[in-house]
Amino acid sequence: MNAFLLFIAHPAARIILWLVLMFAFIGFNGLILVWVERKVAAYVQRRPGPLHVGPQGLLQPLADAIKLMGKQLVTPVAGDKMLFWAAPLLAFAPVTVCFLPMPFEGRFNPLPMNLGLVLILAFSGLGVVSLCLAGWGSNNKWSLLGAARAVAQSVAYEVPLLLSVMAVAICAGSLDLYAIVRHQGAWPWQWYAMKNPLAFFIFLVCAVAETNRAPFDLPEAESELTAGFHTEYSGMGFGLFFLAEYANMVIVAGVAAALFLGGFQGPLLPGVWWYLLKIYSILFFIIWLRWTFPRVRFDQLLNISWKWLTPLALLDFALAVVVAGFRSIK
Amino acid sequence: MSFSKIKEALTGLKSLAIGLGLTGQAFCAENVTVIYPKEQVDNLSTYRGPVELVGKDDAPEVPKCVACGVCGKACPSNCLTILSPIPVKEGEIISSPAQMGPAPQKGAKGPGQFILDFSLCSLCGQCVKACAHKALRYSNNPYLVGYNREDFRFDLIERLRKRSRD
Amino acid sequence: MIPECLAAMGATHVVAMNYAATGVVASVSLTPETILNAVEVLDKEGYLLEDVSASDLKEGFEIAYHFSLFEGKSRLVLRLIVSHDAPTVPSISRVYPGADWHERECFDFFGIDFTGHPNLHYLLLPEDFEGHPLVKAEKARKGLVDVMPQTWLVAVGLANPEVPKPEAPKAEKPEPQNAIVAGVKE
Amino acid sequence: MQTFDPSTMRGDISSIRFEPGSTQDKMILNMGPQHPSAHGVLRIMLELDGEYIIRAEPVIGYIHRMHEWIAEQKTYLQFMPNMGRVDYLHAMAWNWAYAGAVERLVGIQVPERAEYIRVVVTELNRISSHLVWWGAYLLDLGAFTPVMYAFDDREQILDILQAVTGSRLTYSYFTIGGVYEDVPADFSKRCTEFVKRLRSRLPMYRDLVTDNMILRGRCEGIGELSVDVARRYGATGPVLRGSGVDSDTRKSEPYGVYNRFEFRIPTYTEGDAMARYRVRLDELETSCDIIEQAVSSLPEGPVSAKVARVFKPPKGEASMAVEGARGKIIVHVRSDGGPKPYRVKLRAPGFSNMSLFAELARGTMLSDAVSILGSLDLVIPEIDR
Repeated sequence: MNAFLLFIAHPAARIILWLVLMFAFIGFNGLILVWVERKVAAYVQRRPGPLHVGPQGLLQPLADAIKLMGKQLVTPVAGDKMLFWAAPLLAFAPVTVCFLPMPFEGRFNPLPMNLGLVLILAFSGLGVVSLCLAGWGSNNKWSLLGAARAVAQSVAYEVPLLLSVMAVAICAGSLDLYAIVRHQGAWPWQWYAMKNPLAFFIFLVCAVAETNRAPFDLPEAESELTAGFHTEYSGMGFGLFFLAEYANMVIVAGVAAALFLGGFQGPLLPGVWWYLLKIYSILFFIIWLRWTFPRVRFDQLLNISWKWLTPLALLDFALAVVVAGFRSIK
Repeated sequence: MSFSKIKEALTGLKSLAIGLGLTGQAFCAENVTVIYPKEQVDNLSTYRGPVELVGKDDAPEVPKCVACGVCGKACPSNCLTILSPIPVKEGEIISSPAQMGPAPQKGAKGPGQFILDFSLCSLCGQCVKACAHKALRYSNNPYLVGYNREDFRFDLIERLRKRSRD
Repeated sequence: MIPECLAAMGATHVVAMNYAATGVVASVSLTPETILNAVEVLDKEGYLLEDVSASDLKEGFEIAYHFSLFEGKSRLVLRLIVSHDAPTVPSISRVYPGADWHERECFDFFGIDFTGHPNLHYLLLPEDFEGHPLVKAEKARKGLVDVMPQTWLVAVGLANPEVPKPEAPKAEKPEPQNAIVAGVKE
Repeated sequence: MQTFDPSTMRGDISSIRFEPGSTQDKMILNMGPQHPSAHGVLRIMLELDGEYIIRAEPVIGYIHRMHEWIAEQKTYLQFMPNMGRVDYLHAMAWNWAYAGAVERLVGIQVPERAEYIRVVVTELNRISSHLVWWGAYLLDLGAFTPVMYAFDDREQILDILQAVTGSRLTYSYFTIGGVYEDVPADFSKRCTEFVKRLRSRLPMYRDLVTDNMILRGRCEGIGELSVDVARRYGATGPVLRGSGVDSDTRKSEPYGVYNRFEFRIPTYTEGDAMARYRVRLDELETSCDIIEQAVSSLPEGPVSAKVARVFKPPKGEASMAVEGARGKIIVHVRSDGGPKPYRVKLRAPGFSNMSLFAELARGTMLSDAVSILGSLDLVIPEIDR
């Protein structure tokens, strides 16, 4: 037992343990989110949703996952095999790293670092490379169009996203997510969502676009591009993209909850529960968006980013700098 | 960026919020679906499924049909086959089972066999309209399942007997 | 009832039709030479192209162009006959681009060659289809006198108005109030 | 990407014909026949420059059934069930066009009650058709929920029509000289209730979808169609009315008893996808008005004229134009005096509207093409016949 504790105390072991835990969490979370997504969709559309596998259909995603795993993996003959299969792995790999600096709570911190935010932003930017490779490696015209859309969209939305994050980081004076969370309080009026609602709004819009969720799901737009970049994927190849999408959603929701909603701060309950609650509320909102709105057009999507969000984010950033500057002078 | 554009964007955002409100309301509202195996829809009585023979008032297992063959001719897709026993001429040996021929057969009073190939039927109802004796009608059973085409070749006389037994 | 513009078409016959019985106000008989001029006249008048259809008759393929105005009972039928051996007629898709598909459909079903058509190949039938399904067998073909109403036949001089043909006694429309139709009993 | 070499492509003549030669910087894209927004089995060949469409050519005929040939093989009455299968969404209008053409040919007077019932069921069917279009169009635009709300309302219509006709989609309710059967006793009541329900739902439709900023961005200014182009292509129905032409067969050549009802023909002058959208939504209200008036004055009497099962119409030809949900449906029937038609020509409004697509799509983006395709309201079985 002592040896185990000692082992745990070692930082490298802590990281490995954490990564394993995170894999489990991502997988489990993917299942839960699929169920939530389907239930929310169903209730919005006034139907019951999954109902027959397990209580309230809770085991339905598990059955789906088993089905996906059992399916044949088809590789397009004319495709680039290596890129084709590297893509889903590449989509999934950076996701786990992004969970490292997530501020669940003090004692869950596997790797204390003061640049957590930068790590997340850097690695979540990698996701688009996998979409690009998937689109190119499939040798399918729809996939290629989807990949092209994904890249343009990612480039466009990274800018306002970073600016809105920076506005908060400047106010908090740190890039460490724990520090930013501690900078806020347990109550809504102490959150950055209240202090800087514009940044929160911009971040949410960009987060939806970054995770390729409707109404910005252009890379996969099934009524236009059949399934976009993952048209040719079957079985778990598709499953990994699917899982990565949900994991990415959790990451952006986690960052949003930490930056704007006070993270693990909250009365009564232990912090980790507050954090999860906040994450899931944001996820619910993102899902709710998807089942309400039509999809925007591609040029409109870019226009929203370059003509509205980027100037607004710049403005917001400048304001934040001024406010933070005044405060430091005082 | 002019003022009108900002105003337009704000009204647009308001429209999005209204949309969210509506789906939010629906989220809280009751389901409208009928969950099939547990519940059933209540309008099956008006459904018109494959045609069936009508039994005589005094003998429900005997069809009213007189095997005139009009329904078979009225059918646009030839899905009805009506055979009636060929009456035995004097001097011929009575073979068993009786020889069947396409209706109408002179002297035959009823159908010997009444086959509906439901895989061809388009439920237009022209046979029901054509029947002068009101011997055909729509059934209202929507639950039809079969594993091959042969399952949809219905022997209507057999089905009538079965129905009158139940 | 006949619109004035029809005079400029160079039609061989213009016959007013009974709308209540046929759904058409006028029938215009043309030749392949005059059809382009005729549709240009209609285009100037603001007619809408409804369809181009054909029918296989003894005399040849009868091509019927239906046009109407936006308002009112105004359906015109332009008809011309091309021979079975050389069924060619100028395409009107230059004037009415919508005729493109209708003409391709006529090509599908009858094999009529629309000269000047930009894209004449199978539309509804598969590209490797052989033959034209609506072309009738020689025996099954009927002549104009067998398929046209008596009033039209009289007007174009194919039938004698005084002595109604004995084989076409019912060519005149029965009274509209007459609800009972003489049917054939099986 | 592999380079496109038509000489290696055997069997697909359409592709080879469409291939422009050098495809430098261009991409030939086959949209369909299996594509989520192909509404069945429509195939469109696109030449793309990036996402912009340079050329588009629809390839149709994947579910061609040769109804016109079938008509020549059957008696007049036996062809009736086929009409429910031409346009499965607005089967009643096709029923009416064919029955009406034959009635004109024979000279049958349809009883008063049957005329009223025809009006009511056709308008109900028109509403259900527009509701399906509405849902499907929004699916094309990426909104998943409205289709469920539309189907919720449509179910109510289907219940009413099931009680009348016995089926829920491919009706063959009309017969030559009237309708198949009388309506049930509570028909009028149910229709009135439905109209009330639909009217209460329309504001929700407007708030959720019509006013939505994203939807307006996808529809406004997309696929603009001028009156002259529409006329030369033979566009009819909501497509034509979206271009500002007040043309409706129900008004211009009133058939049945339509001239007894007061109703407004909605038109919009913009000519874009949004105008066509608005015309269809307004037509829901128009149809509600007509149903209310027809149901409140439903006369008593027989529902069908006495017509023999096999009859021989006099020689001649007759056309009947009916306003379907997609535009002007015309059936031309030609008789040689025998028990079977000599020639039946079906004029499908979708056929003409579809031929417009190549014109409208030129120069737009791929997403716009989907939007235009949806706004034309295509039912492929009707186009292919």
